Amino acid sequence: MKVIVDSDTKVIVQGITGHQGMFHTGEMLKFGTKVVAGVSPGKGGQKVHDLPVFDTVSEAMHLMPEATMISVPAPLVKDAAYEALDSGIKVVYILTEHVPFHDAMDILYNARRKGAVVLGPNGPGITRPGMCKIGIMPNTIFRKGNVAVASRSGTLTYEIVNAITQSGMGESTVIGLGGDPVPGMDFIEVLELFNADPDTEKIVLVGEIGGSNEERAAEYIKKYVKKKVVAYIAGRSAPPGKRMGHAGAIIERGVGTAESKIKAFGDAGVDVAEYPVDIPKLLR
Amino acid sequence: MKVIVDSDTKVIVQGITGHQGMFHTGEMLKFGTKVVAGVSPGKGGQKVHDLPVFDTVSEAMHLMPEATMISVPAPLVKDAAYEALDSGIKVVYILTEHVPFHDAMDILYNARRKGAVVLGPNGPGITRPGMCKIGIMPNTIFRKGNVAVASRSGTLTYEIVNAITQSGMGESTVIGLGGDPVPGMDFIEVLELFNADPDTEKIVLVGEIGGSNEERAAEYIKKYVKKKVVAYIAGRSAPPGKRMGHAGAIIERGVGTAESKIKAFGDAGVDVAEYPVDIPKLLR
Amino acid sequence: MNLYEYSGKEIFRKFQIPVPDGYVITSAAELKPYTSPVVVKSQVLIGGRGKSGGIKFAKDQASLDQAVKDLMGSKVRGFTVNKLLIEQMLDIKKEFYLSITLNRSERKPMLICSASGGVEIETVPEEQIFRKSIDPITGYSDFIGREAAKFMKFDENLSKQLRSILSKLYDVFVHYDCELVEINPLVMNGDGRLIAADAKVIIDSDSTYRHPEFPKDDPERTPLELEAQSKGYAFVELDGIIGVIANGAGLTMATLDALLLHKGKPRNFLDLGGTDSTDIVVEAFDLVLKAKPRAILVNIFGGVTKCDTVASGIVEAKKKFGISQHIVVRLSGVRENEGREILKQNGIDAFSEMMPAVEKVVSLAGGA
Amino acid sequence: MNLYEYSGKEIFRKFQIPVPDGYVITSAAELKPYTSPVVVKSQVLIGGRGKSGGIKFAKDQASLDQAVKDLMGSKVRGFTVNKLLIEQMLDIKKEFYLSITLNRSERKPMLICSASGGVEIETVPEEQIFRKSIDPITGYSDFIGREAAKFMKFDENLSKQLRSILSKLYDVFVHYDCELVEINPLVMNGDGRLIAADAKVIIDSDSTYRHPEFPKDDPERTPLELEAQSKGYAFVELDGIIGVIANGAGLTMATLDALLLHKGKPRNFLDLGGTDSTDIVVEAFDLVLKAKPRAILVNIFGGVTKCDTVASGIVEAKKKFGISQHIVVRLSGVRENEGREILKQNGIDAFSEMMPAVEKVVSLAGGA
Repeated sequence: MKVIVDSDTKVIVQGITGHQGMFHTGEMLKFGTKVVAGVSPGKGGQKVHDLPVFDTVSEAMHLMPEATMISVPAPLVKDAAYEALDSGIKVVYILTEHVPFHDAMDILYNARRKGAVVLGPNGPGITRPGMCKIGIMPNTIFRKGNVAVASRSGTLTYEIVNAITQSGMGESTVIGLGGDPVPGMDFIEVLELFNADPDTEKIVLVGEIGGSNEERAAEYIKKYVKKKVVAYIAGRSAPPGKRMGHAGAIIERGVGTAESKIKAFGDAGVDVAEYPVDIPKLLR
Repeated sequence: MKVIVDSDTKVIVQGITGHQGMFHTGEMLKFGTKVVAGVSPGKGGQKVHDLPVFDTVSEAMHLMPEATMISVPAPLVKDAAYEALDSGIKVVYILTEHVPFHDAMDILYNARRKGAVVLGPNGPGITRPGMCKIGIMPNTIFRKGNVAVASRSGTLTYEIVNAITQSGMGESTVIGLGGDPVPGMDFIEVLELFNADPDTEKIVLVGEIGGSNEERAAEYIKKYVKKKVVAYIAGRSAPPGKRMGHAGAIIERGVGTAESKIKAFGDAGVDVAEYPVDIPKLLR
Repeated sequence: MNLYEYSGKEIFRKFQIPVPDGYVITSAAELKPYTSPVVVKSQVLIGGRGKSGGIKFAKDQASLDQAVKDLMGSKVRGFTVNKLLIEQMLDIKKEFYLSITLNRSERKPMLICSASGGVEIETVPEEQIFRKSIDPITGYSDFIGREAAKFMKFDENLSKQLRSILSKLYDVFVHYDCELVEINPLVMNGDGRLIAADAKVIIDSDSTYRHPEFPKDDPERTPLELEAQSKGYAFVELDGIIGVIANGAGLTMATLDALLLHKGKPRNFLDLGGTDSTDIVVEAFDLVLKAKPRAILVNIFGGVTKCDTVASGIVEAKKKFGISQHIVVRLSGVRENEGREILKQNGIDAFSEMMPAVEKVVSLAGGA
Repeated sequence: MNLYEYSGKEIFRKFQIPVPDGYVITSAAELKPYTSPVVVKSQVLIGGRGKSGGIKFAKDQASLDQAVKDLMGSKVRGFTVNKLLIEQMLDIKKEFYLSITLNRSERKPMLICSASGGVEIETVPEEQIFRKSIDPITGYSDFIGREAAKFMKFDENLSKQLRSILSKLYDVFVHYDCELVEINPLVMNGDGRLIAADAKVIIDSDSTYRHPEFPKDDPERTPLELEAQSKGYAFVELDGIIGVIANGAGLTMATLDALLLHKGKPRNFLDLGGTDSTDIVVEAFDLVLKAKPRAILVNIFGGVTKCDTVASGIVEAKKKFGISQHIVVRLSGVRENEGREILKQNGIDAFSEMMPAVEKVVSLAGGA
């Protein structure tokens, strides 16, 4: 089943001539992703990894891309996303960090109007082993399997995916939501997809302190999800009111604490791992 | 079939305590429309035609209205429409004339986001004989039948509906699009509904000069509509560049002339009446 | 509502769209001493001022004085010149076209650009015109300007200037509720800067209450039309002989159309609108009578406007103005019988159908 | 980024939200002569100033002088007072609460109002709080204010004032990319006017580049945190003994969590981020060393940040700073073997799994 992307998904990279854009385009190509073109204003006519580079997204549309990876400086992200949406791109992955959340809100709500999905900002993207990777997850940690992972964190995702793969299991889909206050998708939206995907048998949620994404996911799981779900929550040790890198990881007003999330998951029958590496044990 | 509304559609009136709102609420009730409440800020607790009046739309939502008639001064229309949309109203009819078209654009695009339909501004509304009337069309001119009418004009609609009824035929649905530059629906959107409605056998389009609504409708009819369609175009005699009451009726740059519209309809096999009263003849 | 060039340029200046330095005068006395070459531009709300001699160039004090003398109070394509814009002369290297307007088919704003500016856009070949619909919710975004700049083959320097102008032009379009904002020509000056050499701004007439700073000055209308407008009527003078009063723009247009198809020549378009008051009817007659028609046709389909109200208004107007012309009345719809009764008591027969009334008035008015 | 009350009020004034007349001083010398009763408010970025004695009232010159003398340079809940806001005293009849903030669950702005203002909103009973999500595309619209006014049982006069303030407060929220705009209390003055007696404005720290007019002044951070911030690190000081360097906020948090569960006490949070440069690593060590930890744990899952780069950085830092503390390293992911080889050549063993590394560093650091 198609979960946001599949092996036919064609991808462009906005900001392909930048350091990050160029590197990760190469990695995606190695993974097998059908990257078809790059876009870099003023750089039209160049080639990157043998791919054509265009000045505008609309010039790339004859190659029928469905998805874009946006890797441009934060102040330019909103325009790049609007450009992709205007051209009819349906999956907008934003690699860039430090995107103002008001911009992220504008992008998200306008994407919804146009029936498009936003991944990120400030997340590692989506990986479907054997099919398609859009984003920056390391290629080597995956094995095709039946565990789906959704995560609010980047490196922690790799840690957990690696542990799953090392344990002999494998992944159907791994989605990084992004660590910002206004991510393009939340756990519930991802759970809907995983729940409907016949290739997914077990689900891992990697949450962190701040917000009530996990608490609401727990409610949803209780009602709708029959598949096995396990979780990890980062930030148990974070002192209240301190920022821990992600704007997402602020504990305020007693909401969104690790305790509240762990309790909500517990009530929904979701085992919560003490350590990231314990996830495979819980999945068995 | 439900065509925007049916006999179960519950309606509120925003601006019910105004002269127009009050009068037309009475007329709608006489027609059999299920008007369930009125909204007039600051007038909550009053009664109009025995209906409760609320200060806000949200207070009326327990009565489960699906549709609203907005009859408030032009500068307040956008807020009233946003209020209705925010509460989940799915049919927004705007009686008011002289609504700035930038406001009409905002209303239309936000209604679309929320899966709602806009009728008007500055139109007579929708009438489904025997089921429901939302708007200001005279009650007496209708007879239930199988002719659907869509019109860009108010009184001209009455003239033509009257002629149809007088001729012994009757109407399934009559929709006034409104005469403003940015109406909530165009002919194509209405044709889709009429085309799918099993109770509609014949279709009348009442157009006027300006814009290319009729030309595009003709293209659509050629491709998709098997039902008999006839038309009337007002403004054959209008001198170019002159405004004839409706902002919609400006002929500019050789587009949107009566000739262009009549020709387009002719090419699509749609008979165009010379006089409004000729419509019934063409329908036979 | 059309704004004069100088008003449009004031707006542009406020929104930081580059315009030439300049000032407006309403008499020769306000002219400042000559310092450098200037353009003297007649402020009239009509295109083609240049070709009609409404724009003059001055390279010294004498030619400036002469230009002002020639233009102030003159007529340009029928419009009297009451104001002149005195503007620094540009060193024009190239002329472009820019506008944002409502695309009524898509119900969205549309950007139109061309590298062929300085002429009427209608005369520019289609393939030289860049058109781009703008999503009204997201509005202008930089990529739109990049696409335009690419189409116009602009280098990065020009592209940057263009995008800055477009972004502000869209702000003007939204902020002032515009039907149209147009820069034609947008000039590339000798120093490489893009400058708006002209400014056309049309504000949606339904939005003028939000922009009270601009006078409602519409010289394209006749005095009678202006009078009607000030009284709230949709009224247009035509060159025929049959006065027309009807309700609803569509029905009024249909009435004119029917007259024309019967070789009748309408003198005017007058839409009574949806108000229900005899005064409105009496005032409508006053307007139509001022246009001196040979006969008058009243065509009413009663709805919000009720037939008996109109009938009373007709009777009152007839008495008040001692109307000598034939009045042919058609009444149908709400309170039709009551209306017809009122007219009958005053010796007026009313038709219930439109076509016989049209035929009657044409025969009564006679040939043009 | 938290703004001081006086900055927030400057913004309010600019957006025409009523605030009391007042001025800021940074020394007693700037004090203007007493004319009418005033409030002297310590400008510190912490709540509860009133209870902590940071706000004083003055009804004559002597008490004003005394208040300024007492407050300037004093400490309010640990924060030094360098600025005072001298403000006209209000005739408070009633206090309300207003704020707009991001509702992270709905990913929409949310309006929060209460007729019980002047206290921390967390202490107000739920049923006295009005909450309304605002559609970020349509933004604030008058009906939202009408609903709020109805909830607060405002009469038409107060409702009108409230709606005007809310509309402008939303403009502030959007224009300044706010996480929070809060007025607590919003005061009904003796003359019936609503006035913002306080102003709390927090700007999204990712948006400060759009608002360069505000100094990045964050006294809630320690000097070391400020140094780290200026260098671009996400760094938080904690009260333990184990220095931590990891990559990614989630993994860094997970590292702290794992330490804690093993009775290890982290001294800091430091996220290397996704950059791939040895300098970044060396600088990170510099920061962590300044916090004087007993041992240092480096936990890297290589992705964008490659393991060999980190390894080289560790070696360089060790040489540069002559680090005496134990360094425990965990390397996994991209270029893991290369990284481990580099460390080995320099006498450092690296773990490939996180948990053994955590256990090792806890045992090396010893009890607190």
